[in-house]
Amino acid sequence: MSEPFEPKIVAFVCTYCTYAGADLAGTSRMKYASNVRIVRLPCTGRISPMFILKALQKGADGVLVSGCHPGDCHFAQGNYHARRRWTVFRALLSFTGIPEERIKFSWISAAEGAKFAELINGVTEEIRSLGPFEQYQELQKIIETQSTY
Amino acid sequence: MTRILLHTRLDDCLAAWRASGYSVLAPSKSHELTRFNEVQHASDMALDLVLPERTIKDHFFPQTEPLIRYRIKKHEIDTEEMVPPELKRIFFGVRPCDASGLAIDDPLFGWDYKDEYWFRRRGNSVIVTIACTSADDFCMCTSVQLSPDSTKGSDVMLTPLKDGRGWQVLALTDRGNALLETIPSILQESDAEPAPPASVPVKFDIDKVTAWLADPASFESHFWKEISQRCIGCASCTFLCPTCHCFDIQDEGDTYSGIRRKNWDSCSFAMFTMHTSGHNPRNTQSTRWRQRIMHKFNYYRGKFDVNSCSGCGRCTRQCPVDMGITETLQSISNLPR
Amino acid sequence: MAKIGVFVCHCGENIASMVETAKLVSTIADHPGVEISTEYKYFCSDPGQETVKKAIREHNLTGVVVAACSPRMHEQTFRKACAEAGLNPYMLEMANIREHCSWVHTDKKEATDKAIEITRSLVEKVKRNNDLQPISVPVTRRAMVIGGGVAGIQAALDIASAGREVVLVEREPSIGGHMAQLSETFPTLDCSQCILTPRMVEAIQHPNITVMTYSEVEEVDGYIGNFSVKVRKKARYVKMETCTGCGDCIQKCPVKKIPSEFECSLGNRTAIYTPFAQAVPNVPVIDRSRCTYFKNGKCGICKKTCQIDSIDFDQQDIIETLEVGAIVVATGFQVQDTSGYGEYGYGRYKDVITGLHFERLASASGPTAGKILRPSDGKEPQTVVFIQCAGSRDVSKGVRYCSRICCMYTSKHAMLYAHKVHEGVSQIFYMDIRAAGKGYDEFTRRAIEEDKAGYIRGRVSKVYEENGKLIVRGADTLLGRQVEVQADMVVLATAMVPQHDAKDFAKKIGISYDEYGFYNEAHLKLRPVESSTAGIYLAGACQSPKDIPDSVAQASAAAAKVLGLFSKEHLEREPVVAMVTESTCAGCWGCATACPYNAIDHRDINDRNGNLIKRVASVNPGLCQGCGTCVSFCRSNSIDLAGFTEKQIFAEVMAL
Amino acid sequence: MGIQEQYRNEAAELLSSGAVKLVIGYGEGSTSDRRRPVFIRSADETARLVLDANCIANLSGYLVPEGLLSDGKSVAVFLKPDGIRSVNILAAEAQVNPDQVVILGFDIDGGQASPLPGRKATDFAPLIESQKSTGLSTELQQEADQLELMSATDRFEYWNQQFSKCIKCYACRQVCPMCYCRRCIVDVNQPQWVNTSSHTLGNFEWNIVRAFHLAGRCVACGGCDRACPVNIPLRLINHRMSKEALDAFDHFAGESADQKPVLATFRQDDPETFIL
Repeated sequence: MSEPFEPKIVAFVCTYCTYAGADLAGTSRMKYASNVRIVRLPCTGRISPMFILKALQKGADGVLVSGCHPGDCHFAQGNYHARRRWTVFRALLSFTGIPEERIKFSWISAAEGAKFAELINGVTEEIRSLGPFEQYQELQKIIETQSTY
Repeated sequence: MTRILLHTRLDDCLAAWRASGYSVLAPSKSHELTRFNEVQHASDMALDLVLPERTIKDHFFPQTEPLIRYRIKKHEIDTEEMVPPELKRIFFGVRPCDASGLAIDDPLFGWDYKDEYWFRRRGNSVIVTIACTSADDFCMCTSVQLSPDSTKGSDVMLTPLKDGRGWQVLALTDRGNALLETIPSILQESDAEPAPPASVPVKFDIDKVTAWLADPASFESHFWKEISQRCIGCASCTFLCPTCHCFDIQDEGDTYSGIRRKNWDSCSFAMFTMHTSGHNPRNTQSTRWRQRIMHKFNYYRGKFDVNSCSGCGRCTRQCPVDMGITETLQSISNLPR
Repeated sequence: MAKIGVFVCHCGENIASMVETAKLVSTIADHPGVEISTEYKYFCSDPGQETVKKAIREHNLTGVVVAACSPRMHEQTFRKACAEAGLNPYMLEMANIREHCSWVHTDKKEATDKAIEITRSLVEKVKRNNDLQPISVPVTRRAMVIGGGVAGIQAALDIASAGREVVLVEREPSIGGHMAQLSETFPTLDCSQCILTPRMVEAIQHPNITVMTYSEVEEVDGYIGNFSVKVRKKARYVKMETCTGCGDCIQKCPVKKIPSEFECSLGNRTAIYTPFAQAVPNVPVIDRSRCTYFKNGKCGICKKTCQIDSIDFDQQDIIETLEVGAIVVATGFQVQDTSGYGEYGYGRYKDVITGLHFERLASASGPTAGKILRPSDGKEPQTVVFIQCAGSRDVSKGVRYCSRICCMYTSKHAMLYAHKVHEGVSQIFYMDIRAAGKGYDEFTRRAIEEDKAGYIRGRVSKVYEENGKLIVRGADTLLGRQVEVQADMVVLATAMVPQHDAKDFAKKIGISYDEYGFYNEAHLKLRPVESSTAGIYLAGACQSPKDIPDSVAQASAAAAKVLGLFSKEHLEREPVVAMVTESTCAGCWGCATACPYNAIDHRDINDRNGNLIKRVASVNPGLCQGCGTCVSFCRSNSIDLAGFTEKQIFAEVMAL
Repeated sequence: MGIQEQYRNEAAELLSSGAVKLVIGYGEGSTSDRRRPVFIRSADETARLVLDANCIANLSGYLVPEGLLSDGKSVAVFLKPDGIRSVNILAAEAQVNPDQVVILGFDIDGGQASPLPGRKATDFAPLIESQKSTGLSTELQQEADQLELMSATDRFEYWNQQFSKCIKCYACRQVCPMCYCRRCIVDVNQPQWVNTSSHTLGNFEWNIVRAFHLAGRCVACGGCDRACPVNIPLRLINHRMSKEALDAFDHFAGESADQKPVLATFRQDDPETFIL
C-alpha cells in the first residue's frame, strides 16, 4: 500500500444539537480529522436505520449517528425514540457481524464543540485502526462484477 | 454391451474433465442447502438425493444478472455491455425433470430474439443426467408426459446399474459425444443390467386439464378462488421451478454509476402486474395463481406446444402452505364434466 | 431537467484560504444537472446576493446550492434572495464548507475534497427538493391562562389589557395562589396581600377576563392558534350568580374543626368556606367530603341560613369546552413534603415547622394575627433556628437543584422575627447564601447587621427534644466544630417542588417536563417562556423555582408572546411537516403513537356510497413540528417529511 | 373425546349458531405429516378439520386480508399461544378487531395437541404472562449463542453465506402475520432503499430490514424459518431481536391487545450504555 488508509465516515446528525455543535467547533477554529461527511437531519428521530445501510453500501468504513442529549431534544422526544431504534438496530448489526466499533452513537449538544472535535478525531482514529470495512465493501464489489452463476 | 461408468472411476472422470477445461457442477450440500455447486471430488456430490432443492435453471438464468454497466456524465451516459464469460461447464447428476426444464425454456428464450445470456450458457454446458430410480411423494413427471428416465434436455444419460456399482452411459447429443471422448479409458464395456426407473404414479389426466384450461369459460370459474384460498403470494414455487422464466429489469446504482440488471420476477407477487396508476389487473391471489397455471398449461402450450412444467414437484414440496401444481391439476382433472 | 446553480463563497479568506475554490467550482460544474457554478468573495453581501438572483433569473435555475457557511447562519438570507428572484425559497440548500470544513481542517487537499463531496451531495439533494408553501393557520385570538397565582394573574392582566380575551382557570376556590399566603415579601417587606389583592380584584373585574375558579383543565386538543380546552367546573354547591359573599353560611356551619389548607393546618375552617377572607371571588364552596349534609342528609343549616337561597346541593360538575388560540401554563409549585427528614423532627415535634408555616404565623391575617407563637403551646419562642436547604441541593434525599427563594425568605423570616420579638435570637444554618437579585444581598446584609440574624455555615445533623427544648445539633464548618443550639422553634426552608400532579397535567396538555416535573421551556436561554409545544407558554414556578419578581416578569414575557401570536389573524408556519401516502398506509398507527406532538390523526377513506374502505394516518400540519420521528418508524415508507424527504436523503447519501 | 373431535364439534357449533362466518383451521396435507390451512364455512364441512401435533403453522395471518372482517362478522381460528400473541399484535396495530376473532386455542406438548381454555385473546392473558416470565426459547438462545461466540468477521461470513442463498422469493414475508404492509419497503423504488436484486448485498439488506421491522413484533412462530426454501436460519436473527426487546425494554411481543409498539414508545431511562 502506498498511501496510508484514510477511513470514510458518514455522520447523520440532528440540526439542533450536533450540527450546531459542529458549527461551534468551527467557529472556535478547533481542528479535527477531515474524514467525516455530515448529513443534516431535523432530529435524530428522523434517522432511519436504512441511512446507515446505505452509507455502508457507499463504502463507509464507519458511521456516526449523533443528536441532542436525552431531555434536550428540540422536538422533546425524538432522541428518545431514536435511542430505542439504535439499541435494537445496533444489536441486529452486531448479530449479523457488522462490528459495533464501526457504528458509533453519541449525544453532542450545541455547546459541545470541543466534544464534537474530540469525537471525530477519536472515531476516525479508531476506524483507521480497524482498517477498511472490506467485508461489506466486498458485497458491493460482487454486484459490480459478473454473476457467479 | 453398453458403456458403463463405475462410481470408483468418478474421480478420474472429474480430473479428466477438468484437464479438458471443464468445470464440473453437481448437486452438493453447502450451508444447509442442496444445489449445483462446483465440485472437485466425487465425495462432494450428493447424488442420492431425489432432487436438489435448487434447480440447474439458476445457472442459465440466474436470479440476478448484470446486463449493462452505466456511468452518468454531465451530458451523456456511458454504457458497457456485460456478457457472461465463456465457461465450459458440465452439470453432472442432473435429474431428468431439471434437464427437461432447460429444453422447455429453450423456445421461450429464442422465439423472437435469441437471448444471448441463456444460449451462450446453454452452448457452453453439457448436461449429464442421471435417471431416477427413486421418487418421493411430490414427483409428478409422469403426469406431465415425462418420465424418470426422460432424456429431454440431456446431453448424456446415465442410468444406474442394478448392482449399484455405477451407471450405464449414453451420449445423446454431439456435445455429449464430445464429452465422452475426453474419458475413453475411464468408461468400460459391460453388460451389467440397468436398474428399473422409479415408479412415479400419474396424478392427473393432463389432457383433461389442458382441455378444461383451454375452455374460455374456465377463466372465470369459481374454482380458482377455492383452490388458491390459502396461497400467501410468495414466489418460492416460481423461483424453485425449473421452467419459470419471468424477469424484471432494474437499474441499480448511485449518483455516478450503476448496473442494469435482469432479476427474477414472479406472477405470484401483487407487484408483478401493478400499474403506475395504482390499478392492478391481477389484484387478488386467485387471479395470480390462475395466471401461473394458465401460463404453464395453456398459453405456453399454445405458443410452444409444450407444457411449461417438467413435473419436478418442487412447487408443492417447498410450499409454505402445502399448495402446488399437483393439487390444482388434480382438482381440475377431478372436476365434474 | 434540473438546472442547479452552485455558488461558492470565499467568505473573504475564511474559506478560500483552506479550500481551493476554483477546483471546487470546476469540479461541481462537471456534475450532472449543474447549470452554473461560480465563486465570489462574499455571497451574503448585497452584490453577492444580486449575483445569485441574477443567475436564477438568467438561467431559469430550478435549485440553488450556496457553498458557504452554516445554514444556521445564512439559510434565511439566501432563501429570501431565492424568493426575490422568483424561485421557491425551499429550493435552496447550504453546503457548509466553512464551519464544517475550512475552519476545522489544516490540509488544503483534504479540505477541498471534503468541500467537493459536501457540495455534490447537496446538489443531489436540492435536485429533489420540492416547492414548499408556508402553512397558514387561523388564530383564535383568545387566551387561556391556567393557574391563578401571581404569574397567572399577571399574564391574564397583560393580555387582557392589550385588548384580547382571556380565560383564567384556577382549581382552588379563589385565585391568589401561594402569594396570598405570604406575610411580607423580600426585599422590600411590603405586605404580600396588600400588593396582590388589588391585582386579584382587577383580574376578576376586567371586562376581557373570564375567571373560572374551582375549575380544572381536563383535556387539551388542537394546536397553536386553535386549541380546544375542556374545563371541568367543579360543583361549588353555591350559586355564583347570586351569592353576595356575606359569609353568614360560614359563620353558621357546624363543622368547624377542619384544618385549613390555606393556613397550613395552623388554623381551621368550616365545611362551607372561602380559603381566606380576601378570596376572589368571594363566594364560598362546600367541601363535600366534610359536609354533614352530604354525609347523611341531615343539617343543611347553610341553606336555611342563606337569605337569598344561594345554596344548591344539587349542583353538578359542568364540562365546558373553550376555544382558545394560546395557553399560558402558570400552575405553580408546592413545598416539598419534609416527612422524609426524620432527623429534623418535622411531624414529630409540633414546633418544627416549614417556611410556609412561618409565613402564616407572621401574616397579619394569619391564625395568630401576625404574632410569632409556637404551635405547641402558643408561647412566643425566644430562640428560633432556621435550617436552610432542607431538601434543596440534597442529592441523597431531596432534590438536586437550588430552590432559589429560601435564602431570601429565611433572611426575611429572621428579620420579621426580630421585628416582632425584639429580644428573640435567630440562628440560621446555611450552605451558601445565594442573594443574587436586585436589592437581595443588601437585604441579607441588613438581616445580619440590623436584625442580628445569626448565620452558621453548616448542616444540621439532628433535631431532638430535651427538657421541653428543641436541641439543634449541627456543624459550624467555618469554625470547624460541632454546635448545639437550644431552640424554641425550628423553621425548615423546604424545597420548592412541582405540583404533585404536574407530570399528569403535562401529559394531559401535551407539554414536556424534566426529571422533577418542572415544565420544559423550548430553549433554556433563547425561548425560556415557550413550552415545547407551539402555542403553549410557561409562566412562574411551574417551569422552575422562582420568586415573585421573576414569576411576574416571566408572566409578562409569556403575555408578550401570546400577544405576538395574536397580532395576526393567520399564522405562518414552516412547511417542514410530515405527509402521508394514503394509498400505502396500512393504518397501524405507529406514527401516531410515536409522534411527540399528537399531530397524527386517523382519516377514514370512504367509497362513493360512504362505506369505509380503510382508515389511514393523517397529519395535522398545524400541530406537526417536523421532527420526522414518524418517518423513520413507518415500515412501509408511507409517511415522509417535507424538506427532508426519503428521496432527498437517499440522494444525498448516494452522492457521497 | 379427543381434541380433534371436540374442536370439530365446537367449530360446527360456532358456524351453525351463526357466531362465526368462517373457521380457519388445519386439514390433511399432501403427505401424512403435512397439514394445510383450510377454510370452513359450514357446519357440515367441519369433518375436514384436523388437529394434532403436526398443526404447527400460525394461521393468524389469514385474518388480515382486506375485507375479511369488514362486515363486522366474526371468524374463528385455530391458534397456538404464538398465534394468540400475533392476534394481540394485529389488534394493537389496528389490523384486526379482536372482538371479531374467536380463538380455538390449543398447544402442542410432548407430541400431543391439547386444548387451551378461552375464546377471546384476553382469556389467554395469564398464559402469555407466564410465557413472558418463562422467557424466550432456550433452544434458540443456545443456537444464537454459538453465533455470538464467533468473531464479528466470522459471524459476518456466516450470514454472508446464509444470505447469499436468498432468492428473494419473500416466502418469509408472505407467511408472516406481521408482514401485512400494503406496500413492503422493498417495493418502494422512490427511493430504492433496499436493493431489489437478489445479490448478496440486496439479500443482506432485505433480511436486515425485515428483522428490524419485526423487532418486538415477532412471536417466534417459526413460520418464516420453515417457509424459507433455501433454509436460512431466520429464527436466529428474529430471536436476537426479541431478546433485545425483552432485555432492554421489557417488551414481550403480543402481551396484550393494547401493547404499544416497542419502537414507537420509549422510557426516559431506557438503557444507553453504548452512546458516547
